[in-house]
Amino acid sequence: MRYIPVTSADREEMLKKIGIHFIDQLFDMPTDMLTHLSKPLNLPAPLPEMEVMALMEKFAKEGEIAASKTSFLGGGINRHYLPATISALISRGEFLTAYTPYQPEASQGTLQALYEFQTYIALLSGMDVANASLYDGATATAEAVLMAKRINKKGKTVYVSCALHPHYREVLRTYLQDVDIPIVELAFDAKTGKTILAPTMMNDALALVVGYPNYFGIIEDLKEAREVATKVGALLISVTTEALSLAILKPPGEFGVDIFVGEGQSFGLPPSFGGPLLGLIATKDAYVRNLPGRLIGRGKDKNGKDAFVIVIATREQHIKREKATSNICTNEALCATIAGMYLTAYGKTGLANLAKQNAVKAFRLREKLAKIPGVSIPFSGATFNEFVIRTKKSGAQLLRNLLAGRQIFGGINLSVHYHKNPKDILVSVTEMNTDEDMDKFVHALREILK
Amino acid sequence: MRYIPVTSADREEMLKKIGIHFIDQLFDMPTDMLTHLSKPLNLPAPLPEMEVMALMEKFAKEGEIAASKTSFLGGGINRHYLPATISALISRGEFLTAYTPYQPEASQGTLQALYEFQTYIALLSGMDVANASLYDGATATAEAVLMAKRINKKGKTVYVSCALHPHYREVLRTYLQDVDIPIVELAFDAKTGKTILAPTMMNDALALVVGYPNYFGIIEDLKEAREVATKVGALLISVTTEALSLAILKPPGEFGVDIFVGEGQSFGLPPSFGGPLLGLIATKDAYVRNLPGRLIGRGKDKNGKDAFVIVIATREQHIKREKATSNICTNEALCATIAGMYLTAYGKTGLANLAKQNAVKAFRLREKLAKIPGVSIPFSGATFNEFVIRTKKSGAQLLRNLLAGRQIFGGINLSVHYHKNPKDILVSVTEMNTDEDMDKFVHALREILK
Amino acid sequence: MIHSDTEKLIFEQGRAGRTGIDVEGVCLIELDDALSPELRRGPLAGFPEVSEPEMVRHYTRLSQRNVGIDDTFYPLGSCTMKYNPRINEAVASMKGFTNLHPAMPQTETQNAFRILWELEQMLNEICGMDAFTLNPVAGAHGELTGLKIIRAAIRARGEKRDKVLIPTSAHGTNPASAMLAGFTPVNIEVNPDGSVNLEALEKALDENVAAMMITNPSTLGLFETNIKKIADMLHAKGAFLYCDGANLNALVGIARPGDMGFDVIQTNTHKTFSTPHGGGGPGAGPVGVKKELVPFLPSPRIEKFDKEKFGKVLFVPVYDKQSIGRIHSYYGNFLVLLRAYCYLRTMGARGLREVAEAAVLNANYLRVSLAEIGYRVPFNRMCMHECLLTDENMPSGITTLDIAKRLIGKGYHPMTIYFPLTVHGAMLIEPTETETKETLDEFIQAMKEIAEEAKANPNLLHDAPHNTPVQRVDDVGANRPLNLNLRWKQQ
Amino acid sequence: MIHSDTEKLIFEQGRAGRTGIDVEGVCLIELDDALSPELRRGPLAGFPEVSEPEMVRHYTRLSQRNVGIDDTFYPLGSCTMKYNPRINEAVASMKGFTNLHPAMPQTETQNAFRILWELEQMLNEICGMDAFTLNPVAGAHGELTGLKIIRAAIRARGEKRDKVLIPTSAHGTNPASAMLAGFTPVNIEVNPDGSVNLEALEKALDENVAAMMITNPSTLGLFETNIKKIADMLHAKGAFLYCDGANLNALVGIARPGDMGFDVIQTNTHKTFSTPHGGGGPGAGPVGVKKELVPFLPSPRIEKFDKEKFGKVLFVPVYDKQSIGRIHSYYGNFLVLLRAYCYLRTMGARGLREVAEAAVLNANYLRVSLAEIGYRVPFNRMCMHECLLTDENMPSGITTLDIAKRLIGKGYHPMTIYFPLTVHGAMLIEPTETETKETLDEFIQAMKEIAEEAKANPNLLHDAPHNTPVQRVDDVGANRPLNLNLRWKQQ
Ligand SMILES: Cc1ncc(COP(=O)(O)O)c(C=O)c1O
Ligand SMILES: Cc1ncc(COP(=O)(O)O)c(C=O)c1O
Repeated sequence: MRYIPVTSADREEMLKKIGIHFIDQLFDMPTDMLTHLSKPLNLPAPLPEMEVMALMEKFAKEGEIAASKTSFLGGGINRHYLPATISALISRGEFLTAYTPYQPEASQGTLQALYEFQTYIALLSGMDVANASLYDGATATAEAVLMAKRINKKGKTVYVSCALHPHYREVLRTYLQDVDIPIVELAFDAKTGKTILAPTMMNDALALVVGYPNYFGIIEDLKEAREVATKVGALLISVTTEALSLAILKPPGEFGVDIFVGEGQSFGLPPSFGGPLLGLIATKDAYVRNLPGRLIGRGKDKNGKDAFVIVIATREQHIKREKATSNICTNEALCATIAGMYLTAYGKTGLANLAKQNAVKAFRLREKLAKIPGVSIPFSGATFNEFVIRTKKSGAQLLRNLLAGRQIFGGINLSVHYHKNPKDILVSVTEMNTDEDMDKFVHALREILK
Repeated sequence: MRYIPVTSADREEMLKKIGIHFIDQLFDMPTDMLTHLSKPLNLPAPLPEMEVMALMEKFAKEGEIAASKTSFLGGGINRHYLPATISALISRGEFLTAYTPYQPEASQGTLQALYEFQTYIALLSGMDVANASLYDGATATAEAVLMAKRINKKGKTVYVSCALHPHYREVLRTYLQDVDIPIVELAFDAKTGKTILAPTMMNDALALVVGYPNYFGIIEDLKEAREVATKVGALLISVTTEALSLAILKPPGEFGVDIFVGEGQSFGLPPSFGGPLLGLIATKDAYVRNLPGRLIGRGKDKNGKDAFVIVIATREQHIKREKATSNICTNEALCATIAGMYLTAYGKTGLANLAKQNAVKAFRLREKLAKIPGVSIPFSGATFNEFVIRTKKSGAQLLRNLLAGRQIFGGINLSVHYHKNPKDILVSVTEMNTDEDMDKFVHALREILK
Repeated sequence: MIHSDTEKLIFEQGRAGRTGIDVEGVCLIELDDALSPELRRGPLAGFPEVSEPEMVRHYTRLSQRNVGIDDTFYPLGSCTMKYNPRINEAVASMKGFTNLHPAMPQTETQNAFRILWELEQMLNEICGMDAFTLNPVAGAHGELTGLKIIRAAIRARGEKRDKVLIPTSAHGTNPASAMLAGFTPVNIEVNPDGSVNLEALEKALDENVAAMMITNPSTLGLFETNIKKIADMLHAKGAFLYCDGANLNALVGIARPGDMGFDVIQTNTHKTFSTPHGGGGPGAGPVGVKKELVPFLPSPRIEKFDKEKFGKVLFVPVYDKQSIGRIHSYYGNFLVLLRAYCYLRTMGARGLREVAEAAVLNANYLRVSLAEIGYRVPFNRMCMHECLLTDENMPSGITTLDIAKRLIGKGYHPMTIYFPLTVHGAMLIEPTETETKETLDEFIQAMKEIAEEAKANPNLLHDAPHNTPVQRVDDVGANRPLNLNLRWKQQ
Repeated sequence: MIHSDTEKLIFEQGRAGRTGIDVEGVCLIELDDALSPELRRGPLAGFPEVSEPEMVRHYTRLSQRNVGIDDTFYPLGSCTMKYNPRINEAVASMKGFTNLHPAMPQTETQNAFRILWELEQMLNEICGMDAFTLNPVAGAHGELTGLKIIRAAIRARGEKRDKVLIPTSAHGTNPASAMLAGFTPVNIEVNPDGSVNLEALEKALDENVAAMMITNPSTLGLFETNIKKIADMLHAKGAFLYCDGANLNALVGIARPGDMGFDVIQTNTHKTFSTPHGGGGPGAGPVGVKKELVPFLPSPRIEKFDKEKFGKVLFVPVYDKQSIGRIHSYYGNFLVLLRAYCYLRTMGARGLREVAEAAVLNANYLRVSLAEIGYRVPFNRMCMHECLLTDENMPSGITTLDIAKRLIGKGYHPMTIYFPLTVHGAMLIEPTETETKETLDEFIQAMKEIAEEAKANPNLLHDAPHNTPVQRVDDVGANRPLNLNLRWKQQ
């Protein structure tokens, strides 16, 4: 086996040293458990590398075809261009094949990359401090609520915008199911697409959770949310599923958000059928000891030289066990490193320009679509690079028509999660969409709705 | 511009230091030559990375389609599987972005990799010593003849097998055109496909050049070639265009070949539309100072520790100028490094098994094709993984038929270079050809020739 | 190679006006129409402005300040730092996988579903379980998922058990996951060799116990010999037995947790199934369960609908009513699972068995050899995939930490230290099956030198490492509230 | 990071029975049928037997014993060590290019031909030439090709000139190529500043001169101010003017060799057009010519046949009767040319001009700054893309070699040393346009420290470098006939 260097000579010598004669003697367990001889595993026969490659290329064909179609899919998994530098750098074995940087002297590369990532997320979110990653935006949202509970001992119920990504709400429900934090969902305004904040109903609030932008692409009013949260004594948690929006929108920190969470996939990760992703979390200095997950600090070595090292590990499970702020151990470190690379590759003006380009492109398409007879823009709220259209057809039917004849993924059918809006489609526009793509979409929609 | 970090502030500061005011003052040349202002270059407008990527992906589509067809093309560019380890390792910047290892203390990686490559080629060819690469098999053949001339001062004419790769002969002709080494081409035996060696005609011979295997895939008789060469006082040069054959055939060194040359593309380089390739050359210890190109030696550093370093550079142009053994400077170092990786990845048994598999597969296909009415195997000589078939149709027509209806590249039409054999096709079979590929070929041929 | 000994933060590099990847600006008037200025932020203050060559050099240099399995022996116990095959990386970067969007209609992504479905079947077979969810993205995430499943099953039974028993030698994620799942973790004392103390278990076991979490092989690298008895004890009380499968590498192809009485198991692909650790992730933590628990698996699951009924095979994500619900935004870490799939297709049954055999062989070879040169091996029995040493035999003042740091100086990544917590000065050494005997012998030699240095020149150890980009890091200092520095700030 | 300080040869690693990439064995009886045993060799004696993890670790470690542009400043004069864009690497690894076989029918590979054809047009425009061949695979190969073209043209004229004039400051490949092309190279003395001595030229110029090869900017980094006069002198005698275009980076977008009177030029893609140097290759050396010489270009050339005539645009490789013939097995280094193509599509006219401007700016900044700290800059005029120093101002005993080796110890790759040969103790420093001012300033600082060390502690320089995998290498020793060791041999 090409991954296992033990030869029969090696085996003999080592068995001898150990003082036994047969490999099976190594397995110091009840023999009735050693099932390998009686019942060898029933797995597909091993394939040589060339055949694995051929098989996987065959499997990948379908996806290549799908990915070559014109796409306006978004909804939390965002299509962005990946600079060629990134894959060249991230595949370096020193990054790829290292593990948790518990030994700082042997891990300054990973540590510094993560410290830079923390800085980037803090700068983007306008918060004081960010951690070194969580699993994804959805679990980050759940972790944020649990964190809020640790901070806000008085609050009881978490109020969650119904316009928050439906999957995030589902994950939140799973996480909170057995931990005595009731969830109340807040409806959204059918005109603006923004969450309806009714402070009078929320006086047991532990935390208030809103999307920024929300699932409909609408930029929620964080100023109002802050006021309401303060009024009811709740912590304000904002959730960003399209991290690129942070490069153009007023940062959550500016509104006094207590905990910012988000999905960082936009920063250099391909859609990847939904994973790996990159959970973001950031907060105020005062709450830093309540943060879940890993934190990298800048300290000194014994000669006083700058050195990076894991800090406040006393929050983490390997030290605090059941009293830890979270159970997270393995996180998304490599994805965080990628995000750092991505943000560096774009830089100050590049990232801002990219976000602007997304906003303008989405705006253009929205304007064009709105002019098509039979299409309306149901929500008046401002958007970044995603928006909802409403047509006279069912969303499912319309998307089928767009795909079948015209090879267009027209967006996400909102009726799956919002049964009351069966004709709404969530359309995402990024720098990946050319003017021709958009014209094609407009043209197709016009035809279908004729 | 993302590759050029000079900002306008940088520029100002630097100009000031230099003591000038404008960039144009840097260009200390007659102003009438500074054409950039009057006649800016007429080039396509610059494209952002994303658009270059899209453009090149579009261009690459055609090739993907072509490459997805069943192929039996060989003829000096061989289709072999590339282990996934190689691209991961060779793309490391420390290998990729270094240059000629003139400074050994900063280049031990490149130097050791090339020293190992030299060893591999010596082991495979059975010669004493190999260099660190030449451009390709064709120019290596030309260099070998020039080298022979330096060694064999008495000889005059080079006798070249007509069954040597036609492009190699063309390159040889170009190289020798102005340097007073006449070329005489030796015919091949129409029955065996082997070169006809007639010592009586060759008494002014400087060197004898034969393929091993030759262009028809036939394994030439190097024993006889050695005897003839010795008899007429010529150096024997053998040329291998499918380097994998060295893993199964008796090595040229065993026959007493004086200079071995070859094309190393089989060792980890994709077909690449014919380049970059990897010129191999190896010889006897006695002739080492006549070798063209770079040689890496194992020496010591000042503490007596093993160290690798360029040696006998006194043959090279940068020291010996017009008296150098060749003009070569930049060579194919990265390709040689790849070849070393490839040979390491396969190793002793893997490489032998691979060669055996090629031989067996080719044999099977040859047998099957030979049974088809209307197909014959014109040459009786033994072959490795390439062989010639002769049909009742013109080669060109047959190949068109195979491609058009059946998406098969059936081989190379030999009539382009061998006008007397208009119905001959050179078929190459490697590990890349599955049993289904071969059955498809057999089936198609049977149909076309019905 | 040698570099100027610090690499500046990226925020301290670059200069105003430099640009990286080029993006055209937009027309400001149009921008104002698209997004009103009052919603927009100012410039990205603090962001670096660097050119592409600066970016490439920065990250190249950072990587050179790290070690990985690719460049050295990395026997980090409990982490299974095995070789990460490059074909898996090649496959995981195929556009036909990376560019799949999870919102594409299911008909467009059948192969992705097929791969997930087939992977599930293979994991079932390897672990002896009835079904797997692939959605958890790490071991701890799997633990949480597994415990939630148990909770749902107990709830479905109409019961209300809220205790989870956890041996004191367990990994920290176990009690933390139990808390997160809303259970009360109860520590169960272990015997000195890390095995569960049956009397302690007996005592703690009551009708309020939902489950016990056991790591098998244990975090001390030893097989839990009484596992079937423990399973029977728990099952008799209506509790579930949970397997922390982080150490599965010792068992693959040899024995199956499902056959030992485990009801739930989480596996760690980044350990057993060769997916890269990436400096701390991403991983994947598929969770397998026995039949009784299948309805509670998280949503979605991939089901295969057969030809007979649908004209063609169809893979469909399904949502079970009894499911604990969603635990990840989509299907988990697809690209990580894809690598695990390739690995299993490469290894087959026989290959996996060789994995466990070689992993255990290597660990025992180290155990015996290191004991021979004077290190204390607390348990004189065969270990599984890792062996445990302590610093007890060292001259006074020499600690496990010193040994670890000295190993760094000798070019190695150290073993896991001070874990498990139940063993004083623990050094947990997991060589994995992908290391050569030569490497093990060199490592033994290095450990021997260290033992000698510990006597002859203890300061060499206290000061270690010497030749690294930074020397012994002062983590106490870095943690002092006034020093705490978690991000760069603009001056 | 730090490793055991030697990396064994791959031949000294592994063990019998280990396998790398797996290939099934064959049936021996069938093998005997396929290829008779008497034609076959025995086992590959001496070949290593290593597993994949060993292979990956070996090459990872070797790479870590090297420096490249990616990790440090590499101001190797005459080599244009500029940043190698990663997008070009990504494109050059697209299967749609790498898997093209040159024997595929032309109709299947039109885009590959189109790329080559368009690249030719862009090179024509950049250099001011009428046609280019892309077939030469390196600068020296281009020189040979260019000289062969000249020879063919002269032959076609019915003349028989056999001298090629070459300034003594020229790169070694120039005289070597002239020899290889069957010419007699004649050395032309240069002025101290490396420019052609017009009197010497006058004297040497006769009807037997086929061509003169001039590097412009010269190998001293200075523009050949008299170039038009020289061109006129040669043309008046019926000789050709050849441009060694290795230094084209100083001119792109600013001035065109074709406009200066050059008849032939070779370019080095691995220098000017950012293709990686790969530890010494592969490169590409396209050769451009003026109209008169077009018929003699090597075969094949790619021609574009127009829509009007053929219904669609068609790119076809053609073979001219007057051509010097084939100089490479196929079309040259296609994947290298592809990278150059991407680079030019990325840069455009304005980008190229910025290249030259920044390259020359950086070089002059170094020139002035290094002169200021005491290094001798022999020519007090603006340099082009590289600046030349000598060791003349150094304390006695300190040589250019010492300075270079000390730079290695400080984390840099040194400049080119002892070239050109006409300048004693030459240090040729080419920063390229892709380096930052900060890097240049740090380099200046390092050079300043070295100048101080040279006075205070000369042994520090003689002994340098200190912190590299190997220290000062004894190349004299390695070259002694008895020591000569060009390969590993089985004991
Ligand atoms: C025994 C054990 N259990 C659980 C875990 C947690 O796994 P993960 O880090 O993937 O969350 C680990 C991780 O190191 C472990 O060693
Ligand atoms: C001035 C000059 N001419 C020619 C060459 C030869 O180019 P190549 O190495 O590509 O053959 C070089 C290479 O360094 C050079 O510097």
